[in-house]
Amino acid sequence: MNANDFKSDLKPVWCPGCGDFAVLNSVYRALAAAGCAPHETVLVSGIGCSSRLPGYVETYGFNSLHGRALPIAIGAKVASPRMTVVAVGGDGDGLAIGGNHFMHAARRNVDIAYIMMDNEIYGLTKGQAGPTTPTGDKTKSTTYGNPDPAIDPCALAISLGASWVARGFSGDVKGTTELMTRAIRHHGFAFLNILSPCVTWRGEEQHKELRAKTRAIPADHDVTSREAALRFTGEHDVLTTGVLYEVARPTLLDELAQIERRARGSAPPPTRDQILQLFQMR
Amino acid sequence: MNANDFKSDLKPVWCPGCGDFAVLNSVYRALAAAGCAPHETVLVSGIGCSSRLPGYVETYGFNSLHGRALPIAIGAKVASPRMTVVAVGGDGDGLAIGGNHFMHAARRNVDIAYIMMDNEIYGLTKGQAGPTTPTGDKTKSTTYGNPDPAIDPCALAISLGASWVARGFSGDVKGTTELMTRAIRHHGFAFLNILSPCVTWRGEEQHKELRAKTRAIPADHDVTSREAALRFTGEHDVLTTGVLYEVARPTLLDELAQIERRARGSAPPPTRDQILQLFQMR
Amino acid sequence: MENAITFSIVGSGGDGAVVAGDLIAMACAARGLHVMKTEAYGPQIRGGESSSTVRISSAPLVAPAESNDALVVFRFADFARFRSEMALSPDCVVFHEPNDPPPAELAALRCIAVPFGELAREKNMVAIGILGAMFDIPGDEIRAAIKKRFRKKGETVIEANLKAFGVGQAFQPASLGRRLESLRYTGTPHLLMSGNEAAAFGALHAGCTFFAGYPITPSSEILHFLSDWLPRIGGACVQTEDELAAIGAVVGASFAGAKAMTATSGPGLSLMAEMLGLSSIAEIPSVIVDVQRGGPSTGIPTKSEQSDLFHALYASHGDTPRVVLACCDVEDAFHTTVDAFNIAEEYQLPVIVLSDQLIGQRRETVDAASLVHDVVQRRIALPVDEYKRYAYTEDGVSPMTIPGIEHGMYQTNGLEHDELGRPSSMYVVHEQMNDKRHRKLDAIADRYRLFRRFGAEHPELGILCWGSSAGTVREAVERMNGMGASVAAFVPRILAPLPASELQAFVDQCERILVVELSHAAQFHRYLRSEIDLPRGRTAVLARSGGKTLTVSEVMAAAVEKVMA
Amino acid sequence: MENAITFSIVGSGGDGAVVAGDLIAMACAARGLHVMKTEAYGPQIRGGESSSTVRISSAPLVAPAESNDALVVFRFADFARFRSEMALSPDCVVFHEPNDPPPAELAALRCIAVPFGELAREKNMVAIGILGAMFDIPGDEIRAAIKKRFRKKGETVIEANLKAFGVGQAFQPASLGRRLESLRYTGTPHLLMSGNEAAAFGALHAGCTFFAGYPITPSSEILHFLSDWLPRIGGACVQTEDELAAIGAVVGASFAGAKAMTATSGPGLSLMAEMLGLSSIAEIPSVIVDVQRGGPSTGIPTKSEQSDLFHALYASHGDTPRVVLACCDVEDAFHTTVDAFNIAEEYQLPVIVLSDQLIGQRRETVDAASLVHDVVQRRIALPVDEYKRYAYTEDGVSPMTIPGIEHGMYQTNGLEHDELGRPSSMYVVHEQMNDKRHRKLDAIADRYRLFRRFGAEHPELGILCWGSSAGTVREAVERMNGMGASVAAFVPRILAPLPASELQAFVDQCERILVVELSHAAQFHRYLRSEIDLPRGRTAVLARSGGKTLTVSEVMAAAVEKVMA
Ligand SMILES: Cc1ncc(C[n+]2csc(CCOP(=O)(O)OP(=O)(O)O)c2C)c(N)n1
Ligand SMILES: Cc1ncc(C[n+]2csc(CCOP(=O)(O)OP(=O)(O)O)c2C)c(N)n1
Ligand code: SF4
Ligand code: SF4
Ligand SMILES: [Mg+2]
Ligand SMILES: [Mg+2]
Repeated sequence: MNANDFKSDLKPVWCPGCGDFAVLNSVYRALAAAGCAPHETVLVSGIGCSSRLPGYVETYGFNSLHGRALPIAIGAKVASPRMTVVAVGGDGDGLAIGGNHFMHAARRNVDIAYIMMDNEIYGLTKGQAGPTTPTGDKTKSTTYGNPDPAIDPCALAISLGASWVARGFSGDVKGTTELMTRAIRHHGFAFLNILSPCVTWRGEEQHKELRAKTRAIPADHDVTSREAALRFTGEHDVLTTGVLYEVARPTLLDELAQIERRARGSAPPPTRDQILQLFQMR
Repeated sequence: MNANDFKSDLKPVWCPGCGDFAVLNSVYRALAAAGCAPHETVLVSGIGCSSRLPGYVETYGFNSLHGRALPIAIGAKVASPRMTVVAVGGDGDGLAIGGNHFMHAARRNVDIAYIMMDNEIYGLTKGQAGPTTPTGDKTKSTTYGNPDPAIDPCALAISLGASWVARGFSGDVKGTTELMTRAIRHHGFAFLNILSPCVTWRGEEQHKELRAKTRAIPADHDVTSREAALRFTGEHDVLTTGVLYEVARPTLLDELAQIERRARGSAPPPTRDQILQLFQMR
Repeated sequence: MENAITFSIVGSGGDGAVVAGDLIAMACAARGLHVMKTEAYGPQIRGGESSSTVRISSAPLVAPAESNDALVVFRFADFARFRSEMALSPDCVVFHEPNDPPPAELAALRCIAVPFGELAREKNMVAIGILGAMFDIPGDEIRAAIKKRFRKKGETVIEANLKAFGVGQAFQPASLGRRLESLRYTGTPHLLMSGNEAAAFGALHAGCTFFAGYPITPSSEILHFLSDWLPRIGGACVQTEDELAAIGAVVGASFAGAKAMTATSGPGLSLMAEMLGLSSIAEIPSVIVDVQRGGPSTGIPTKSEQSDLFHALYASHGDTPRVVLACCDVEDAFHTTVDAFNIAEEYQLPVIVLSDQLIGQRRETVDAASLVHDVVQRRIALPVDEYKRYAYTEDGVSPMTIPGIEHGMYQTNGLEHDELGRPSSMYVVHEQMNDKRHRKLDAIADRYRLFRRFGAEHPELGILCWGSSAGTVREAVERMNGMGASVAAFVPRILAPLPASELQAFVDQCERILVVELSHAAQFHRYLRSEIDLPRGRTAVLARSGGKTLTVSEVMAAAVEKVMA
Repeated sequence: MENAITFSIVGSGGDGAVVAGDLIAMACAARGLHVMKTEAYGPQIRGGESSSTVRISSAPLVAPAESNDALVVFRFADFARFRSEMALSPDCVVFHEPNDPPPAELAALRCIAVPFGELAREKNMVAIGILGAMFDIPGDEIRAAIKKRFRKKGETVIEANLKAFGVGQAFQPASLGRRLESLRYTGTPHLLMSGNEAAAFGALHAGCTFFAGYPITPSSEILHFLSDWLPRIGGACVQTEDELAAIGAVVGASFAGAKAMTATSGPGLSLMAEMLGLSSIAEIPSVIVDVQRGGPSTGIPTKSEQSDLFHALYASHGDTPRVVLACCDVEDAFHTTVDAFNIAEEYQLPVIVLSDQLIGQRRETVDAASLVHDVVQRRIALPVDEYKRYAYTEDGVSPMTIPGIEHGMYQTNGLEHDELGRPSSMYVVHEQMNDKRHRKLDAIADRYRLFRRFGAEHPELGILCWGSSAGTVREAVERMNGMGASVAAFVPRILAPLPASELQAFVDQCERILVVELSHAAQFHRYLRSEIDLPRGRTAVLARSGGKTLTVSEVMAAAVEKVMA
């Protein structure tokens, strides 16, 4: 399989110049690089510009409800562990309406990669503030400036217990592809925040600003150190890309497998009559 | 006003020995100590054993929906800033179904105190695992042991941006009352996690264990240090109570007031015709 | 029900009233008698007043108890709490503590003082000793039940309880009521199970391998049961952070090929409204069991009502086809759940099963042999060259693949889409897809004509009801017909799509119609009006709030007052 | 509509088709003409095809355009996208680029090649120059509109656009269609506003001081407007993390005494189902505007449909009284929103306003003088000694206090509760409280008989419809009656509680009934059946999916085919 094998023949509806095109490109390459078989790969998204992505990828795909990509992805993964399950979506989708699922998916270390295309705005609904929009920004829904502090999605993911957290910039296709490949291969919940500019509602400047601020993570960064990772997410003038955090801990599937072992041991599955015995009074 | 003035004549439905009785006691004392007027105080809760609390307090009270105490409390506070608004509820209410509101209330630094009665279980629904239930525990819904890691609510609150975070133990009425008083007086989102044992579903041991583990926070703890605070929430063998974290930053009401100033300056509110001018084509 | 007896045991937390009822029910089930057992609690989380009511018969039971033949009261202060929801027959015998005299209103009944507390610490055992002797329930079965029940508590506890039971048996107040010879019946032992257990077992029977849920009264026992059993059969049971995630995970699991279910009560069902629409438009099977309780909002979590009907039928914005089934009793909870999976899998849409607290949490004897039901498998599309996931077909059902199948890849979504699953905002596509999705309902209506009809063949009065009201209505119909009336009832077990032609035929056959339901807003009646023609001026409605069990005499009174008059 | 003209401008992103339509609409509104303007877009987020359709008349307009008198196409590839949703009159004039010849199917029309791109970079200005000249729309008004619209872009831009407009005006293709003398009408200038703006302004008018919302197409303009204006009047506008929080904050704010509202579309309304029940049982006023779009699920976000009716009427488990209103046009969106606040505040319950994309996002001329409406204030209880928040009253409305009032303290909750608000699980309390809460609906039905009736006084054919279909039906009725038929229509503006007696009287008056709605499942028809008696065998239904605007000829055809035949 190479990257091209993952291209569907549907034409993206994105605005010319949207950062999501580059992300899509990385998705093609990363799926190939990670050795995924298209028919054993499931892409799940919510609703938003970015959430249109699964439609452009030749795998099983599910463009679901605003904010609900993660529960659906988790259900799919638990039901069919053999599949590679990747959830994708926007900052609003994942951090506003979908925030609770993000929190619990990270905590449970669910075996999926979650790719957030962060444009610091609600793109599809035409430019309202989202959880990553900088404080003070004037948007359609914050006429006098955004009153809320912006979330750093990576800091949040680390705090919530994600076992792999990285930041990328869509303008850097090669770097993003590498990160995505590692995210897909990670054993557990891998969160990849990709800054992906919205040319329409944040203008050309966002792209330039981001490009100017980005720098690669120092090679000597200790990825197992939460504090070290949080130092990068706390930076203001630069934007460090790369793997910020990576630890190994049991995943949801590990735990469920253990539960199954405890429940059944090496016994065959119970028969109907064995279950009904529970209700027998004699 | 003294503590007794806050007692309503409704008899609690809690099980004999439930930790929430002591919390209720602290609520009476703290409201008095903080100088709240009953008719200018609003208690909002979700659903759960603990969420029954507002009914036993002689203030305005709202025992609302499972998980929705915070949005309702925020609406009440923004609409009527003069009121003291306190949200209360259980660990399931606030961290499972209500997790997203917790996240955003903390981020926005909403001007309310939020008291979580944490019994590490779903009490009202008769003993299922919740987000603070220790991994491995067997409960009604985790027959073979809880697969999920427990959340430390204080660590979470700090990560999410709460400006005041403390931990108490219901067995220590005096300490809890003090913390609660400070929470109510805090300018911004004050989160108080109170370990409040559930004798019915966690047994008498929980109470004893907690009592044995609790110790007061060292007097020299730097409350403005996030890292120092997170060290306490990371402890396993002891349970440090007291104010873990406290910083000053603009609250939602501060921001909204600033928006109003920007919007209006010193001008009188616009008249109907001034608004309609927007639609006039000449 | 001539050969039936009913008694209640009422006490405070610690008195063991509920355990006492359990033991007798277990003993009777073991002996092949038919039992129906309900419980009631005060508002206290634990340790408040509780009551246990057991109805026993040698013939199958269809409805919960109407009135008590015997009553054990450990404290009349507790009894007062349940008084309005508990009827006593004129020859009811009341047992009570000597120092707690019965209230004046019970003066007309035979009241017998028993020093329960003095006789043994296990006063509930004393009570069943007395009741067992009074109604001639085989002592060896009760003893076996005690041993089974306290197995985990160890020998000393068992011994103490057996002893107290013996004391009760020996305590023979003079000339105690009737002995029902028939209760000594020894047929095949029955299973004793609750409606929630029956639904959960139904899920296993249907091949469910994935359950996601969030606890809520009175449905949580389904979660508990499946948390125990699904891992043993290689399935997975996940407790999610909320109901939005639960139904989301179900849709995800089903998309990935698993038969998947969630269970909840009203508040949870309300939260699932949006995902219902996704399951419908993306045509992904899902099964949702709603064990109804008193509403609206948090309402009365521990009591039964039939008021989630509207939400089940109509919730979710847009034109959203879904199937709604309703079970009538414990055994039916099994069958209905299997039907739900069959329909969901075959027609690729959401299926809601409406149960309620009365069915979900009561215990009934069930015949193991009746717990069989054909199981339908999802039609998996063979990989074809030009695979169209949403191909227009006659019955609206398109070939479905599941992840892992080569050449079966497709994109699905909640946006309107064309036959390939690609988003489309064109009117023509929307109209055709709406049509395709709704055609499935016609096909289902055709195939699944699920209803019960009982009573006279050419009835004068026809009663329409659904769900847990069916048993009580059935008993009322039988009694009225026994008294010479000509009554029949029609009970749809599939509410959407309604078996409209059969229902209309039944209605047209009757002179008068009585609609019976536990919804203040008369949801069932209003729904019926929208789907069939009820005779104007000749239709009466018995619709009241839940929170109190529907009784046979209530139905009979309505039949007489509202209809016959 | 004799004196009406309609034209569309179609192009790609950057062509400025939508701006062109805006400018003409602005000019006409300024001159006191009546305008209705709609837009349509392709699936592209930006830069895809777009079209703008403007209908202009000297008499009030009730419905969007039926067919075009003129058409400007910058690229026929774009036009093809809208073809199926756009009708052209037989004498329609088509303007196009010389090097982009019209498709064969337009051969019969007069097609005029205009080198738009060559004439000016601002080719949309050239287009309105031509159209303005063709239909004799006053040039000075258009120039004023250009200046207003590009104010913020600076002088150079304004100059360039004015110049291009002049070029268009000067470009006079020989003998161009009719000139409508009446379009030179100079009456009082009208306001030009969208339905969403009208609803938002209605909220301000009603005294709303709190808005919480989450963006969603096609309702977001309400959020945008209130984010701008609420802070200026000392109110607050909060964008929440989701719709669960939005409606929660509204209930909290209302509890605290504010008039509070949220606005959303179908998916958001689905998420609000549970909180609807809380607002109902806790009896806390709330106003929810639902600007409907194509469903189910995410459906077709940018197009109109009338399929959220069921959800609005029935969502939320339990017996949950709520009020549902529907607006018929832009001005009506104002009135309906004020009515919603009045009812919510006076009767302490949730009120849903159903608007839709067609109303919410189209621009219409509105008379400023008509934007007045009486405003009702909440009845605040005087502090009394024994304050009962939920006292049983005749009309079900109990005295309400708000935090801050001394001696007015009370506890509220979503559990069933007694008159003091204390939780109760007793049947008698539940029944009485259900009754109290539902009595409010009777009182509202009595007071708010909101409906429109137009057409013949003694009609042969009666049409029933609601919401945005009303305008089209009205025009159809007028045309049919003009042709000698005897048709009338009844349009409830309050859908729950329905003005049933008036509706029944109307139905009984008509020989035949036609129900018209944009819902594939015929939700309105099914709802009507459940509430009133429709004549069996003499009722026809025109129910189809949304996604395409209902047209006058469609209604007329249905009247002839389905009814008259
Ligand atoms: C329940 C629900 N609420 C709101 C919406 C409207 N909506 C669609 S996308 C979106 C947010 C888009 O922002 P983001 O997730 O950041 O994605 P982006 O478009 O920026 O890629 C919203 C609010 C919806 N579809 N469903
Ligand atoms: C939407 C919804 N889902 C589920 C429930 C059932 N429910 C009531 S309380 C509760 C959890 C109780 O746990 P917690 O919040 O920790 O409070 P506690 O009883 O332990 O004090 C649940 C799941 C509900 N009322 N509403
Ligand atoms: S609106 Fe922004 S995020 Fe959406 S497609 Fe356009 S550029 Fe991309
Ligand atoms: S169940 Fe537990 S939390 Fe609930 S009242 Fe009883 S002891 Fe307290
Ligand atoms: Mg975004
Ligand atoms: Mg708890």
